[in-house]
Amino acid sequence: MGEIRFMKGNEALAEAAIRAGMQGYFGYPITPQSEVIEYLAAEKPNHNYTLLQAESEVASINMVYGGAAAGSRVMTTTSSPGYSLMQEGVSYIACAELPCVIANIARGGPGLGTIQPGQGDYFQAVKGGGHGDYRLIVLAPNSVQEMVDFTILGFDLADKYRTPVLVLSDGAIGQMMEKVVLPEPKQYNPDKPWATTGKTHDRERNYITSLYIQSEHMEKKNIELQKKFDLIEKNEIRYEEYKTEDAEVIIVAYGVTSRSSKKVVDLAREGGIKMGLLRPITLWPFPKERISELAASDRVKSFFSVEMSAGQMVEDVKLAVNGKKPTYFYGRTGGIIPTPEEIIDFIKTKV
Amino acid sequence: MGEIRFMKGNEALAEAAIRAGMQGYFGYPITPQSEVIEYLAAEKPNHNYTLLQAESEVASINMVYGGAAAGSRVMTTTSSPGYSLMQEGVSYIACAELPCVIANIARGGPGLGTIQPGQGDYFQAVKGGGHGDYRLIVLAPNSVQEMVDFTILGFDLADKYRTPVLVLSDGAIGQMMEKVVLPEPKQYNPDKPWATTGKTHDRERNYITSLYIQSEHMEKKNIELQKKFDLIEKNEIRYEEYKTEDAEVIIVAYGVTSRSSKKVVDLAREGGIKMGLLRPITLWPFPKERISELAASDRVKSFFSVEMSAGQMVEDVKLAVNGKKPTYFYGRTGGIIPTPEEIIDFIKTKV
Amino acid sequence: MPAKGYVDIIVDACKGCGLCVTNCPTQCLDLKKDDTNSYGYHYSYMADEDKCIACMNCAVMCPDSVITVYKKTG
Amino acid sequence: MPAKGYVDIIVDACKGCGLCVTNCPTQCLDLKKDDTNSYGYHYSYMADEDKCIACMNCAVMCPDSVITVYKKTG
Amino acid sequence: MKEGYEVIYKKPKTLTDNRMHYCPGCIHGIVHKIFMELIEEMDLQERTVGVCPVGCSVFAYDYMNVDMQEAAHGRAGAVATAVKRMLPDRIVFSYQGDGDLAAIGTAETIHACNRGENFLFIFINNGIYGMTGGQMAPTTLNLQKTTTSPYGRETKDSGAAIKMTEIVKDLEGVAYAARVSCNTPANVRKTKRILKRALEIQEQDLGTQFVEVVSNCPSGWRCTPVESMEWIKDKSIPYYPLGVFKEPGK
Amino acid sequence: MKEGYEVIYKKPKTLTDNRMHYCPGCIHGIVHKIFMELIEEMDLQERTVGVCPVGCSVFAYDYMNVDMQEAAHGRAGAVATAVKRMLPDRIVFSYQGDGDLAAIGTAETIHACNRGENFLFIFINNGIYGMTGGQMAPTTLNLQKTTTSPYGRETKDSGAAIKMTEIVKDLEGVAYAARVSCNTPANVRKTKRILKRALEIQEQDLGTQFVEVVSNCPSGWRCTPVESMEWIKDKSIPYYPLGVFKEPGK
Amino acid sequence: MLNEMIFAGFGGQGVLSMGKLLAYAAMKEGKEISWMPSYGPEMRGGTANCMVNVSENPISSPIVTKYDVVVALNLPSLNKFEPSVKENGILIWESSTIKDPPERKDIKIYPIPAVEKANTELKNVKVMNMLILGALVKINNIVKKESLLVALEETLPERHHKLIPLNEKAIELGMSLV
Amino acid sequence: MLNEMIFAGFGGQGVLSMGKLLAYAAMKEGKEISWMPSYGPEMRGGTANCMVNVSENPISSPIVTKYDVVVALNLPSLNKFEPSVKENGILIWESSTIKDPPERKDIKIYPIPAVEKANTELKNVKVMNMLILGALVKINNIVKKESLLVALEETLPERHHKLIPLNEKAIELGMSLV
Ligand SMILES: Cc1ncc(C[n+]2csc(CCOP(=O)(O)OP(=O)(O)O)c2C)c(N)n1
Ligand SMILES: Cc1ncc(C[n+]2csc(CCOP(=O)(O)OP(=O)(O)O)c2C)c(N)n1
Ligand code: SF4
Ligand code: SF4
Ligand code: SF4
Ligand code: SF4
Ligand code: SF4
Ligand code: SF4
Ligand SMILES: [Mg+2]
Ligand SMILES: [Mg+2]
Repeated sequence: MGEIRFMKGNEALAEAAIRAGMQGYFGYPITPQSEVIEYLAAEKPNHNYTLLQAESEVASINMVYGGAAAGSRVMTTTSSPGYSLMQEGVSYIACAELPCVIANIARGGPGLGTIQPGQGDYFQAVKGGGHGDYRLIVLAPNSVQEMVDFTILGFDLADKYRTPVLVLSDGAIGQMMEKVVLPEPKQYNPDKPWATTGKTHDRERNYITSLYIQSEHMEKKNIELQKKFDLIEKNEIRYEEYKTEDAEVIIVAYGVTSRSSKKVVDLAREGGIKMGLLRPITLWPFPKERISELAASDRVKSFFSVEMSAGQMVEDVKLAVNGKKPTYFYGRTGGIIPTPEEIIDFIKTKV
Repeated sequence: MGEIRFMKGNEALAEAAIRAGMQGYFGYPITPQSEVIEYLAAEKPNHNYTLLQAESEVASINMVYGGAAAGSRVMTTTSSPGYSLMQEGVSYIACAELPCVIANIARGGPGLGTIQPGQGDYFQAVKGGGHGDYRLIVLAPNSVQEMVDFTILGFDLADKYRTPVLVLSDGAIGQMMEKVVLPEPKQYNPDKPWATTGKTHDRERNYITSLYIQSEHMEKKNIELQKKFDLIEKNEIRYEEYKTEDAEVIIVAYGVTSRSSKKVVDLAREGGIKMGLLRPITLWPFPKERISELAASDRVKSFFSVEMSAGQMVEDVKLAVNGKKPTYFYGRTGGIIPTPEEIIDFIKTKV
Repeated sequence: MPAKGYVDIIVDACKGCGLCVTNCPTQCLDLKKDDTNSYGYHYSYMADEDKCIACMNCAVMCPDSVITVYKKTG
Repeated sequence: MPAKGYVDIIVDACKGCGLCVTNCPTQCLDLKKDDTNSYGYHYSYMADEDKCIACMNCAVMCPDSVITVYKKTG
Repeated sequence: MKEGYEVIYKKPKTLTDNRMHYCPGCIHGIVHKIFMELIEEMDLQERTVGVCPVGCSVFAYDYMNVDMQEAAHGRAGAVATAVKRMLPDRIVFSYQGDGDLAAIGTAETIHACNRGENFLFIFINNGIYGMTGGQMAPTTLNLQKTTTSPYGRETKDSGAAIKMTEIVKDLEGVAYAARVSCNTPANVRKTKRILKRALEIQEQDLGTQFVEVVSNCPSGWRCTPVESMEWIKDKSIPYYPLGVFKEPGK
Repeated sequence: MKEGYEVIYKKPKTLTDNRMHYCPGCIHGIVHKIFMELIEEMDLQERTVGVCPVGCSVFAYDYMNVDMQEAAHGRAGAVATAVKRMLPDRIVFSYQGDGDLAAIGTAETIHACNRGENFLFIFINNGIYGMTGGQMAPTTLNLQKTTTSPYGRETKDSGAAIKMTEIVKDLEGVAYAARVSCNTPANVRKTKRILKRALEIQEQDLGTQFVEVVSNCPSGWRCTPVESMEWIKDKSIPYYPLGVFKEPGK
Repeated sequence: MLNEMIFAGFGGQGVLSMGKLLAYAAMKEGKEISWMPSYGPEMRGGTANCMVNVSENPISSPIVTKYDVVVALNLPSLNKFEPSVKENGILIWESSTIKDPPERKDIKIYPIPAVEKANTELKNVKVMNMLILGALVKINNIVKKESLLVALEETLPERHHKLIPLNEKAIELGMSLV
Repeated sequence: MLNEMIFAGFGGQGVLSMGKLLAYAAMKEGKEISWMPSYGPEMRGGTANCMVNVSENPISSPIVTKYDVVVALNLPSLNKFEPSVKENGILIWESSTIKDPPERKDIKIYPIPAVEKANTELKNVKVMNMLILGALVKINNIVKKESLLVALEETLPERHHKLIPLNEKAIELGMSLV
């Protein structure tokens, strides 16, 4: 068992990236995420990663493009407005099939909004905030420990599928301190024959592009991408269930709200309501099979999507439930984390 | 009846903006959209709008912010990658409740992709490609004539609800020439007491912001925004139906694909299949009531969403159908417009 | 004889930055070491009534515009 | 006596831009007015075999690298 | 008021009564004050539209009693461009920090200046990202410690601190370029005179006005306000020389 | 080959056999050729990684037979920064048009130069947006007609054509800054010498190398290739003077 | 009845304008029309084309893949589009510059030596597209010649009106060739 | 049993660090913990606070709105958080600087003159937060004093270890005050 520390979510994410063998970080400060680059700056002398504070998020994401295309394990992190600025770059990276990790330590929007935690970037994360047909693998930690685990997992999935991975967290998890167990650092030596590292005489030149000017080629590329996304949906769906075995009411919640929702389940059961929690860990691919399974069982009477948004994930829940059972939404915005009490009060009005 | 002309979609959009009393245009060239600014540049001497070629799309959208906040009727136009760059700005504009028109003459993505027409930006348009909870009114023309009509409508809706309006078109409609009837130009004199035009002694200062640092304030703002979006959903849903009265198979298609789909309906009926077309004109708000109505009728057996994407609007169709009837998807990507023949062949495999 | 001038400092608006104190040519201002205003700041006050020459340096430097300067008339 | 040099021009690769023609110091090149290559261009050709001094100007200017220059040996 | 005394200096009416959120001794407050004094003295309140950035001065609209817009981070130059073009007879200014104007906003700044947009850039250069907690800015001095340069900025790695005034002064569109500071009463008074000159030039429609204020950040610099003024004198000004770099037609 | 003759000039092996999509007489082709000649002559093919822009040279990777990346519009400076930092012992260059480098990419350009990123900017300035059909660029000459300045560019409205080399040469991070052209054989040969010097400086890790090529766009300029070379001589070069603006340590 | 046509050739051969003119003329006759150009860099130097649809009813799709009429002014275009002529459809090709003729037997093929005729009889190769257009309307009389003249009138900028007679001659010459 | 606490005061009064120390100590005792600071510009000059949750079971929510323990070191904080103490909960306030005392009758209230005591008896006002912490652990013995000392050991950078005895004194003094 690894080293135990008491850490901030953002610092834990940074430390995890180091232990995952991250070779390059490019980022721009923004609250509530800046501790990531600050931690990496402080730790730099003890490691040999490249660290560059970019002039903007637009530059950051395009540096990630360049670094990933050069065959390196690279990452950037930001928060909501900064992630919006990255959308063109993310679409490029997805099309060019470059592995990298991006973290959005989300805050409350829209606009400049608030720096308090938010989950209003769900759509942007899972439906592709950028142009064109693409998906990112989206991992949603709900603890400081998972900031560590999912960052490391993210790097591995990114390489496995040559695809960008988004860690969608929020200001609460980024700012809070908890106990974490850190794994051993791994040495990372990539085998990326496609990378642009200089055309040696024994191979054709490599080039990384997202340009397919002819419709036929563009369509071919899209078909390949969709195949890959199907494969990811087949292999990588992750979720956690809590007391769903006998549940009649299912709460679906991710990230920080899944924690209060867990408490809701316990309170509800004390009150005699058979409740369970389904917590998507991968927001994309979304655990729709499991949800429609639950929706199909006579036992389950209704679903509740609890979010720090005006209602986003609830659409994916509805798509999975597909009309089989009523699906309700409860949410708070502006950085307010719904309390177990208010959630249960809402649910009581519906069941 | 107005003046008849033979025009390109992009030029028609530009001419319509002039006739709608547009006061300021800020944009950056990109294929297949550049004719808009080129037309406005050529026409400038005959009118008194402000025209500025910005240094980028990021600058363009923020100029739109400034111009709209100053109380002017303003517009920008772009194509897919450029629109992705605007996502932060759009989120700001939506939160600051600034009226403006944005047109995305979409091409095939992701990435740099192709300059041929595409509908892969649907998610980005209707789920908010930017961060936070917001919606745009999204109008989808399917002819050069509608490039005119919806641009004018867009300006009026923008002012009516103090919200950005997105005209989501594509390279085919932007580049093609058709006959158009142009309405009389209108003189536009805004009454915008909230605009920042200088604090006269008889009023408090005005300021335009999207910053709500306190959670309570941010949530209040979000609740106001959601109220407004609900109102828009109540008032502004627009769609066209073609032979749906007795239809057993419903195609749902928008923009250029809705034209081939119309032909499909005729061909299908020749072949004895009772088919109808539901064409969303407002992609948001989406005509979900009407679709679930159709889904509820015993007559209707199935739905087909036909798109130039890997499957995006089909999610909204499914949300509306809500499991009542099977819903299928047929799409082409890369700029290829599905032919009536291939669409009907696909449908035949399902019904 | 009475001073050329004097200043008014709004105690609760003062943040105790000390810029007025160090920029007063005649050292008539000081920060209240032993007291804080309701925001917890050791606020500035006129320690020596007689020295003020109404030069306005303190007010010019005050980031929070909490100083009003008065000058002897005639 | 035979010319100092000569050039080879790949007909179908030529775009008929004429830069080689105007930059040849001895006017030995010209564009085929009465013929086009398969891309529809009036391609460049050696109009005057004897004048070439192998200065390479044409090839240096050719954006499409379709000119090979030969020089008399010895 | 005491018998026999008159008010010779007080807070201008063009500042609101809101308590500023700035840290003790922050020059943002000084610049707000003198600029609003000018707006009052030149009677421009009714004709002025300001644009504030994302940075500590993001709340400037709470304090400056004129019409204001809050721009996205770095885009105040683009926003102000549009405001001035739509309202050419108004006085328009953007008020931006160094991260805002010289990092993420570089393109908008350079191109507004190059086009000669007729508004005033008030550029508050404190060599750090104050609002986000003291990270390195492009303007951070060599070897200066910040949260993202904890061992001091290395020129080899991050480049030399960028001198925006020197860059924009050479652009034809820029009519007036000056660098000032507010570390002493004399410099504060000078800054006010320079800002006044800039506004006069705007009235004459001669081109962009660019005024850089060498500023402080006691919180980010981890020092007292008084020490920060010393640092400006000893460290900042030697690297960022003060003065008028460009006058109209020169 | 004729008896008694030898080849003294032929297409370099570092160019692929793909037919270039450039319009007849476009200088893009000339620069591609001489730069790839250098890569061949200096034996750098195995160590070179290039970044192409969005612009007519977006397809440069089809022609240059070295590893290449296609960057988003304007971001080649950021992309090349990362490539060089991750692969410090490689030769890295970005190849960008004026819309790409001097409009949308301004911030990435300025900051890569300011940080002194050790790669070569090859900046093809043809004063127009070629790829998109001939719109005005920040570099378009005063009164020049383009599709977005159909009556000629007005300095009052669009500013003066921006001189990037003059701007970046003053940045400490820039080791080498030069402006060249390819309108005559002599200038083509000179351009090749200058690019060679730039690559040598990159090997010495002295700072950013910035080489601006005053280029043409017969299609966008609506003239013949030969006329375009005249225009460069008569119009472009007088405004964009050629020469080496900065040498390392100077 | 719907007529789906494509005009293809080198940039500079005037394929876009001839298509536009035809569409405009049809519009003048009260028909529904659409004109869709190829666009993007591949146009440069390379080939350009435009699709023109003319019909009594609204045009369902501006972009099609099979054509009633293909007009090919250069070899690449002929090779590219010959296969996509509908059965019994029409293929018009420039026979004085294109060396190898089309081969299909199931379509109507019209070789028109437009370049040569324009050079020899009109001393102006530029109008060869009008000549082709003349041939086309003669073949499928999709619009009246008069409509084409009206179209010229209304679409040509004043300063070029002096060229209308020449264009008219070209159209007539074209009509006389089939 | 879950303990939800908040520590609030001016920035610079060391509220964040006292919360951190307590959480760390609890972690050392094998408990589940979370520490959540207020963040953002409003901290500047203004007030700072941190929420500390300690429990045997995993913490369900790091951010709560009702507290078992409120520690208020200045008036704004006292006013803001007094209402959110749970019934029978604990309110500790700095009684030598805060003029008007809390009023609730349904909670346990402990005035601690930490500033004054730190000044007079320890000649160092900086450690007043440790003094408060001492009082707290004495009141609800949420962690052992020893654990706090271990926490100091492990969290203070070497160069500050010389300060540990002073901090220990402060903790003990605090404990002695209740
Ligand atoms: C797109 C985006 N990126 C980053 C941020 C975070 N952010 C807020 S202010 C700021 C920089 C502040 O520094 P500066 O502009 O120098 O102003 P100062 O606070 O120093 O006055 C940053 C990076 C943001 N709000 N939006
Ligand atoms: C984000 C984005 N905006 C706009 C475009 C459209 N676009 C492609 S190339 C280009 C400019 C080309 O001009 P330049 O950089 O000067 O290169 P040139 O073609 O002249 O060599 C533009 C605006 C794009 N592809 N992406
Ligand atoms: S006015 Fe001048 S002398 Fe009087 S207190 Fe202020 S600084 Fe001192
Ligand atoms: S300058 Fe103003 S804020 Fe600072 S101490 Fe003096 S009065 Fe107080
Ligand atoms: S080598 Fe010189 S002389 Fe010979 S053809 Fe070329 S340019 Fe003319
Ligand atoms: S320069 Fe090259 S492309 Fe141009 S005409 Fe001569 S050979 Fe042909
Ligand atoms: S952080 Fe720095 S810049 Fe911001 S208010 Fe405080 S002192 Fe001023
Ligand atoms: S458009 Fe201009 S720049 Fe582009 S290839 Fe053609 S000539 Fe060259
Ligand atoms: Mg700053
Ligand atoms: Mg160019």
